[in-house]
Amino acid sequence: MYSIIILTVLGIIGMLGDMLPLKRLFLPVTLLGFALAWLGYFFEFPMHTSLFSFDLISMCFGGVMLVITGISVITVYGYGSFKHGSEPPYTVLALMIFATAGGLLMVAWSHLMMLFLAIEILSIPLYVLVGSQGDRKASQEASLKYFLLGAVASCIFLFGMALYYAGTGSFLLGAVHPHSLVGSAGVLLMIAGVCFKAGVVPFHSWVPDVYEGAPTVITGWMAALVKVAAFGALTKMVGSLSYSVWGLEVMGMAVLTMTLGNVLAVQQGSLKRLLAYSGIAHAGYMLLVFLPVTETSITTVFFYGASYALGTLGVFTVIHILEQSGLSATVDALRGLFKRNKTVTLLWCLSVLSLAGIPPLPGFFAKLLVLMHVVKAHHSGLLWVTFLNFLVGVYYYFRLILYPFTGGLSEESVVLSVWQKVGVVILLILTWGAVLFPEFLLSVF
Amino acid sequence: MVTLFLVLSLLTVLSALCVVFTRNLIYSVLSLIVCFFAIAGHYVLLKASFLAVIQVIVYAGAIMVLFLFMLMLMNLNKKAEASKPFSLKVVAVGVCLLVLVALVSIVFLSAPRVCFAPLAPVSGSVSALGPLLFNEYAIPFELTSILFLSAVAGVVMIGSYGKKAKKQ
Amino acid sequence: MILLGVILFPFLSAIVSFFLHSEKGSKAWALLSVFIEGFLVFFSAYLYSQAGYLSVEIPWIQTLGIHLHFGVRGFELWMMILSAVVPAMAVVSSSSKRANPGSYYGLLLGMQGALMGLFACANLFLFYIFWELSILPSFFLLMGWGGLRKEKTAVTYVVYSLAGSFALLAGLLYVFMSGGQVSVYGQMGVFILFFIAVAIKIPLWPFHSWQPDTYEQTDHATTMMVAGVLSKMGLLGILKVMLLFAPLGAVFSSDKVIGLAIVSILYGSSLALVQGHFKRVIAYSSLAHMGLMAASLFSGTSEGIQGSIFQMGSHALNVVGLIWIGHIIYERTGTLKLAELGGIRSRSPFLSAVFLVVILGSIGFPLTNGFVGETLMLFGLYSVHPLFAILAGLSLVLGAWYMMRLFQAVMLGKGNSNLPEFNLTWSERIGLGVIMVSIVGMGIFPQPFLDFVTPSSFKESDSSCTQ
Amino acid sequence: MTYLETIPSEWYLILSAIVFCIGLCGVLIRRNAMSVLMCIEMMLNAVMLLLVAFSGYYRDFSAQIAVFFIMIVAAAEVAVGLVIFSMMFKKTSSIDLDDWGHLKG
Repeated sequence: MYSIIILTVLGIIGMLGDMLPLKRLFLPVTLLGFALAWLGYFFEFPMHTSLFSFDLISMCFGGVMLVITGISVITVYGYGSFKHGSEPPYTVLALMIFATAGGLLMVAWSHLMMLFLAIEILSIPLYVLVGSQGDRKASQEASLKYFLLGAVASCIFLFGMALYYAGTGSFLLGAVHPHSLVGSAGVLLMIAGVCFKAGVVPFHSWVPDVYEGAPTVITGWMAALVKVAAFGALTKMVGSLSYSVWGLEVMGMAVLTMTLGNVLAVQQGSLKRLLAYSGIAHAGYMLLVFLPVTETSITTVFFYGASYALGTLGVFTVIHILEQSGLSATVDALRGLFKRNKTVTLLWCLSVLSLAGIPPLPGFFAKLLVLMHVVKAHHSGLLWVTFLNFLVGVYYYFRLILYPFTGGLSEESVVLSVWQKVGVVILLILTWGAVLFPEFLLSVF
Repeated sequence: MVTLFLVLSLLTVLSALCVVFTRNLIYSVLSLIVCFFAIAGHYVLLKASFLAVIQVIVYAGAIMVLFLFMLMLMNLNKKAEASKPFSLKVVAVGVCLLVLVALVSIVFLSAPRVCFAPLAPVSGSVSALGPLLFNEYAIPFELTSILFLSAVAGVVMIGSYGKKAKKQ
Repeated sequence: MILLGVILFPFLSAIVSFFLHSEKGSKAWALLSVFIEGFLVFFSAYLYSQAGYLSVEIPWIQTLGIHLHFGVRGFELWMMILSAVVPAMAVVSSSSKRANPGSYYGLLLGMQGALMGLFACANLFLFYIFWELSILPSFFLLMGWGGLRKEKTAVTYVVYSLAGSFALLAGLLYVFMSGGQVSVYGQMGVFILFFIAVAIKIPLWPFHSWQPDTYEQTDHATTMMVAGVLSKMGLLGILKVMLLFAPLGAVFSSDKVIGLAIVSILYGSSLALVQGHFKRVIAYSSLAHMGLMAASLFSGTSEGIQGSIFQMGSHALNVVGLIWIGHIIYERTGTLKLAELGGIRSRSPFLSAVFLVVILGSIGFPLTNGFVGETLMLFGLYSVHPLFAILAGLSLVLGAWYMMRLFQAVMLGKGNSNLPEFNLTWSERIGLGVIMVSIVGMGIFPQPFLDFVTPSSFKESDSSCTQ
Repeated sequence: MTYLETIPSEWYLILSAIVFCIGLCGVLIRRNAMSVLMCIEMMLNAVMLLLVAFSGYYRDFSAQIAVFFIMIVAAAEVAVGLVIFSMMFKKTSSIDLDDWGHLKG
């Protein structure tokens, strides 16, 4: 609970940011607050009430989310052009902090009502942030589309919750009677509602538009945070349910998701759309982990989420840097990047290779864990589908690796601002850290 | 009682259909208000008096007035909304009917497990709900403040955007 | 611990190299690095001759039970010597100016590190990681410093390589999941998966189409690495993983594999006859030679395997020599098209002498290294099936034919009248001299090298290769 | 009491399913963002009706509390949604969803 309180206070400070006297202290205070928020878990760990359970899952997923937002806050802080001013966009930062509080709650619920509230606390700032680049029409459209579809998804989730309640008379999971059809239907609808957030087919149609429309710094943060939060929530959900209720549907969704995501990603010319579809494909891989839930599932989904977040943040940071150097976010904008800035190219290559799952980057271990899970589940057909998907993924990711080394549109070198440099260096350090000490993340569960 | 239920249900469904299938937005809003009142009636029947009051105040009172206000502001009532292609409509209605059939069949298939023996009377009065809300559910109640804070911050940010852009 | 040094040192010096910018400085650093690496490898060879087996094991990811486990036996040491010598040749032979020399040499050194790790690793997990890791530097080298059609070539190369490594990963996963005890049918499947991986790497006939373009488009140092060492990764995979985990698969399908290998021998030899580009001739001749090595590995006879391992070294030496000569010619004349070359013998008798010796080595002329290897291999094949040996023996005839054609086109004839002078630098003279001497030396005194690679050194291949 | 005896719980289930599906249908066929939002509100009301009905059947107040929270969230959502609509309207003088077909899922 401490972490939520600290984040709320930080958010309020951010809302008042324009009027505060010591503006220079804002960033250090925020980052310190994030660190304290994570330490806060240790003081009340483990806490189980009828509403919350701050357990190991919420601590680990919450830690990843705090790191994601921490890095993004640094880059957003250095990016003052949201409102045509040089001031840091304090309101944007405040909304990001509030959304992170929602994310932390999404992995700390034990009462379905709390899950619903958490999803909304995460979503409402996101609807606004996606549209925060008000001078771009795409940004507004994305915001509107995300809002409407998100509201429908909330309704579906709520209807599922109501059906579950009708079938079982309880808001706590794990109570569903195996023969209660109404309860089972409710569970499926609730899973559908959470899958919407995770961008799983057939609830994926918002993903490419929102990724493309949102300001790039926000896109990277959102892609990472929402995926980790949604899969954390799913982990908590399906862990307490019987496999027969959702097994087949989730398997179908996983296969559809990764295949559709990969196939559509191949054809994209816009970087952000390509990464959006590849993000859909990653959601599909992560869903495989729940077939069925075993003791390694949590480790796998946690490690996959963390490595995906790291890769995604790196990739979108580079895209943002490219956009600031005056190029639009198309695949062609990457051309000649190697000549323009080697450090950025290094971050780009490492992140993309990690997303592609090339050893020894963290994405490889993540994919290996998923594959081991599928092998253990004895679905040989599923194994082959997954394999082919990995191959397709590697194909289009390598296209992205190719371009920085070819002749470019622009020859001038890319210059980074101080905060961007800090962000890039942190991301590089984290990536290498995950290569050398994956044990640190793998051994927590 | 059954008659009352049936009448209210009929009113709910008819006004809901009216919301979806009228072209004129004003009529649409008005029938939605009727629908909400009918649902409030259901709450009264179910002895959830507090929620019935809230439903009238918040939904029919605040939210729908906000809707009407926006409609007037945008002057949308003048031109009737263009409709989607007929084929798309048929598909949409078909999909929804399918969902409905699925839901209803689920309800009937598991009927003996859903229908419970009636228990002692319940009363959703303020005196019953209040302690629950502020004791057991105090934390989520406070958490909604985060929701509202972020909603307010967001609304202010988006709303003030046009002004700042004009200034520069 | 020396093994860890051998593997980590190239990576560390690669990182340093990335930060160097001047042409001279980065080359000097690369030279220093490959020589230190060579020293380390030869020192570990000395230690090996004392101890009989070198190994090191450090925990890495304990949750998955993955250790950094390296262990070296005779033929693996042989390959490590190879991958110390070939990059040294590659660095010594590099003289032309190029963009970003620091990154260039860094990638070469990184590739050397990956190969060292691959040859020295003692568990499947590391095998896969280094296998994949060796693809990346070659890809970047091709992408950054390749010829005109580098992009398309690089994509083809990478798609093939990754398809291979995915097949390898599938096979390894299956082996891992069945705890090293694979059922008979499972072994067939695992065998097919591994075979796809190694056949792309070697390459064998239906999987070879990435190879000629890659040879043609890459910078000469990269070609040396790809032809000299990277192609041997496939053969090593057969020895180190395939025969160990799918022995029954190898027993059942060795005939088919040998058949494929013979097809690629004949295919490569006959296509080498009609190529109009120096490097493409080398590419197709390599296809033929590698096919012969693969075939004799699957013959299962000790002579065949010994010959094949020996031939890995001598083929690497020959092919490096050929590419180096090609590079010297390209630097002086600016072309490698056979139609535009000719008459170089009159300009540089030394070069043509070296060229002749290398060609004799690669066609298996007596008293050269090729003769020892090919004789052993054909002998091994003959004891399995005479027909195989006869068909494979055709490669010698065809090889003599296309190599002589190459020699004639490049060295003889009146050629281009405005050929520049061929003044070889001292490093080129010494390097080519070393190659020439070792080709003949290995042909006359093969015994020390054959001792290195006695079949017994891997027959007893211990179970440390499993998890 | 007598009331609960006479009206079976399935009736409420079916009623709310009908209202929910009508709302879903509206979301699919309406082109005006405002009407879509109204249909979403209708779907929410269907959910709330279901919860209140079963709160009676289970004699459990927590469902009514849940309804209370849903109303709060709905109010916040409507506020944000209407601001987004007005922002769009300022830009394009239209809140017709099909007019903004530039972004295709």
